Amino acid sequence: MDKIVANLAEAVAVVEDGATVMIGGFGGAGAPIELIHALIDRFRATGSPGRLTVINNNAGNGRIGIAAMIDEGMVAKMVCSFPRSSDPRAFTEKYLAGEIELELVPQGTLAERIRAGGAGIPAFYTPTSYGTELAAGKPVAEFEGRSYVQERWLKADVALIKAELADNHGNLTYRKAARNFSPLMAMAARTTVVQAHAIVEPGDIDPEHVVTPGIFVDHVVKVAEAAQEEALIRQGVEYA
Amino acid sequence: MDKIVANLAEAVAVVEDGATVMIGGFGGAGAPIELIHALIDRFRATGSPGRLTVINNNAGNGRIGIAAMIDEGMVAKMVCSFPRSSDPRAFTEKYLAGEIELELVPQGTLAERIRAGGAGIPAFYTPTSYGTELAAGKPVAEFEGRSYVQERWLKADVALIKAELADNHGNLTYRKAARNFSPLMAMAARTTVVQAHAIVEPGDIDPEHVVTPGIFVDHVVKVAEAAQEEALIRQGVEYA
Amino acid sequence: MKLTNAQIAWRAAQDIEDGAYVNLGIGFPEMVAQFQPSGRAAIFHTENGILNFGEAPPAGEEDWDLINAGKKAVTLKPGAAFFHHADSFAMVRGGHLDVAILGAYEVAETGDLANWSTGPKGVPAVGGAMDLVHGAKRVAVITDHVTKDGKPKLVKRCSLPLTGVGCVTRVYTSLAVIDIVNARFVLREKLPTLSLDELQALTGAELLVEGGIINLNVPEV
Amino acid sequence: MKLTNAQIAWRAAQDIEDGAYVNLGIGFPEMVAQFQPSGRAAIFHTENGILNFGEAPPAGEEDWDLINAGKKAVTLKPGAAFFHHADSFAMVRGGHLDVAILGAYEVAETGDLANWSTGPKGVPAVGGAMDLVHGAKRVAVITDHVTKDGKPKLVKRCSLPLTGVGCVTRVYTSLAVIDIVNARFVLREKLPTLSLDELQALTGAELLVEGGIINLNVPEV
Repeated sequence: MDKIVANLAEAVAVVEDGATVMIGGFGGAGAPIELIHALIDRFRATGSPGRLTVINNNAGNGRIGIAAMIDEGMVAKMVCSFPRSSDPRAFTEKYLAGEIELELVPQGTLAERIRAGGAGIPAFYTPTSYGTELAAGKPVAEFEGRSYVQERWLKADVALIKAELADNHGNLTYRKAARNFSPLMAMAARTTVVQAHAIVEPGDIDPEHVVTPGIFVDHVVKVAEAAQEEALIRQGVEYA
Repeated sequence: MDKIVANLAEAVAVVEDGATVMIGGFGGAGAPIELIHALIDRFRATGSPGRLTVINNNAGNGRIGIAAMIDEGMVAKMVCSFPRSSDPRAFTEKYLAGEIELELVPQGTLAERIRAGGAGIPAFYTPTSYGTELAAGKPVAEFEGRSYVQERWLKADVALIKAELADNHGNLTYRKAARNFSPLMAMAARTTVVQAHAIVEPGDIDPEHVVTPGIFVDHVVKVAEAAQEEALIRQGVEYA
Repeated sequence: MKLTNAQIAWRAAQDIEDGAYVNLGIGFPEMVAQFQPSGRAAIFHTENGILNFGEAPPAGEEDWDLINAGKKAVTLKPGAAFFHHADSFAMVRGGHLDVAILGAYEVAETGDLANWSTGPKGVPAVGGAMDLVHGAKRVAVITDHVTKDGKPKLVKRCSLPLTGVGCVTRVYTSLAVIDIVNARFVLREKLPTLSLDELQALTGAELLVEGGIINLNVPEV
Repeated sequence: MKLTNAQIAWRAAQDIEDGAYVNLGIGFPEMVAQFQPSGRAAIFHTENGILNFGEAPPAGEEDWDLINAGKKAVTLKPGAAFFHHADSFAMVRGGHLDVAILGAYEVAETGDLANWSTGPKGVPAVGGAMDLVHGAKRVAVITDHVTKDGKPKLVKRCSLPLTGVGCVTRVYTSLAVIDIVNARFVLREKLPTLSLDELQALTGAELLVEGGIINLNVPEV
């Protein structure tokens, strides 16, 4: 049992053309910048992976991370709740030009759809979006006198997430609100790739404190000095 | 913000006749024996609360805990996955005599229905029980070529659970596999009552290690020397 | 004469009980946290996975892994907890929040809310708005009584895309406090400097009065 | 001549890969854990909320908060994790387990399994059986080839209440190893002391043979 891989290039090798990729993070908290940039490096060197569907709460900020993927032309579709940010140019330009598709999902529904994908629940009912244009075309049903919208699970080929601690079984902890969508995405992807701040021995993470059990994790790469997206944005960094 | 109550009697005062009560634990691990026995004491003294629907993975063991509630005649219905144990007399006798109702639910469906109750999801689809007699009368639907059963949320008036640490906000941790259903039940009950091994100051539980955030908890009572159901069974203890 | 945003936030804060679990929408509603009456402490929830966060840290001391739903840096209070997004929205959708206070483009007398989209132009973004309007025991709106060009924001039926149907129960505006009862606006409080007729003229649906109107007196804040 | 339960468990254990995530049904299937080939370590899951548990502790050293689904005391291996029941069954139902190995009353050639109820008498109890048959990448059964009174347990259609439909892909019996392919039994291995005709006579549905039958040789264990 050893899920540790040697470097970022190896970690992102699993992403194929046309793949659906869940990327952890809410704004900059939890954004796996190094994994994303390794994927961009691969695309620049080989032209692959392209035509990606990316699932994230947002749609990138500035000229780094997911925004840089979009700039690079790797992303065919975004599934997100809030495609705005302090500097949303990358997505906005492509979207208004009709060069990128958008599936807009309420944030709680996005989280629950991802969890459902990981938990083997193909569909569920939620009050969220009932009677709004985001429910258009979706089945509705009444339970105990209240109306609900049927939502479907979301799964992915690959999840790219950022953790605080990892062991070689893939047990993970997160840092503060950088947790957000990552534990759910780890469940919902066929292959989950993690960049961890530190790799520790099995047993060093108290079994009571494991947030993502290793069963949901496939590959772990150590990135000790990970960048924080928000900090990069404020420094004006561009990944170009 | 202070959810700490002085004693067990006060803690269980919230349970009314005819209530639906979720009780944490899987076998003896996590069984809140002291809360249950305080409820039995109240019933013996006042004749209330009776006609209860009890939701637990099992249906009691020996002559203590839930089994003692059943013996006492407080329980009208059990919702559980496995009404057997090393000494299942209490439930078996009443069930075969037609004096207690049973809703048998597959264990994973039971867990997911309770979570759904806590998460505001009135219904969901699961492959579990499709094509079996436990799916009789339930709606079925096909998603991506596979058949699923529609299951409904489970909610309760009161949850009685056992925790390891609690603070006065109601933040909780659990001990080992005593966690099981308790974090879900805390979400799904209108009022959640906790017996905790120790009560600590707010902030003493690392925010990263909180398993049940206080928003799901209403009342906490300290039971420093809690009994372990399995240990009592092996000692032949009866609560009579 | 009308209330400032801070004064509207102050008024909304007076209705939040000690120990209440509260979600404040991003932007203007965040101000409500500043005006908790003394002796009361609400527990603030942010949908990106924190309970019991506190004020912004001093500039330069931000931890960008410790942010609220508006992506602003926050701090923790003792008794805080982190959790993932599914648990966070279980709190929202599952009815565990006592109050959600949100902004609005329009509120209809039916309780319908429009606060996420001004129409088909540009890039749509919804965030957690559609989730927050469901589940909190009380969904309140704070808003200017009229739009920047003087049109009513309290209307008979919303003209903009809906966030939720029949979800709002109280509106705190720059001029009044209005409850929504049985799909009608019921006026509870208004600025004493404004007549009922004047207020009605600025409102897009009929204001009912039941059992008297309280003067809306708010201190300078 | 037939394999003992321990030998059936041994044979099933040979098909579990290093690092596989495995759930063993309560009772007889738990024996499989004892026979992992050297150099391989599976990670065992128990539905009551533990990954990577190990053997029973010595008598007297039990911690009754550290039990498996059969309520037997277990120990932890390094790299273990605790989680609640919804997460545990997300692992099961969500397709995250590599193998589930279960007992059976009957297995049909369609892959249907009956292992939870012997009929309407007594107190019914299902536990996690109906969940476990869905989701694991491979659902295998270990069982005596026939019932105590000599009737086939491998049948055309189950007569007892079903646990799951079309879920079993391999059966390890006291006489043979049989795959279920396209709703037919395909014989892979049999005891060399038994002829195909003899095996067929003890089996309630036709045994297909595709590309040869391997001798089922199992050491004394």
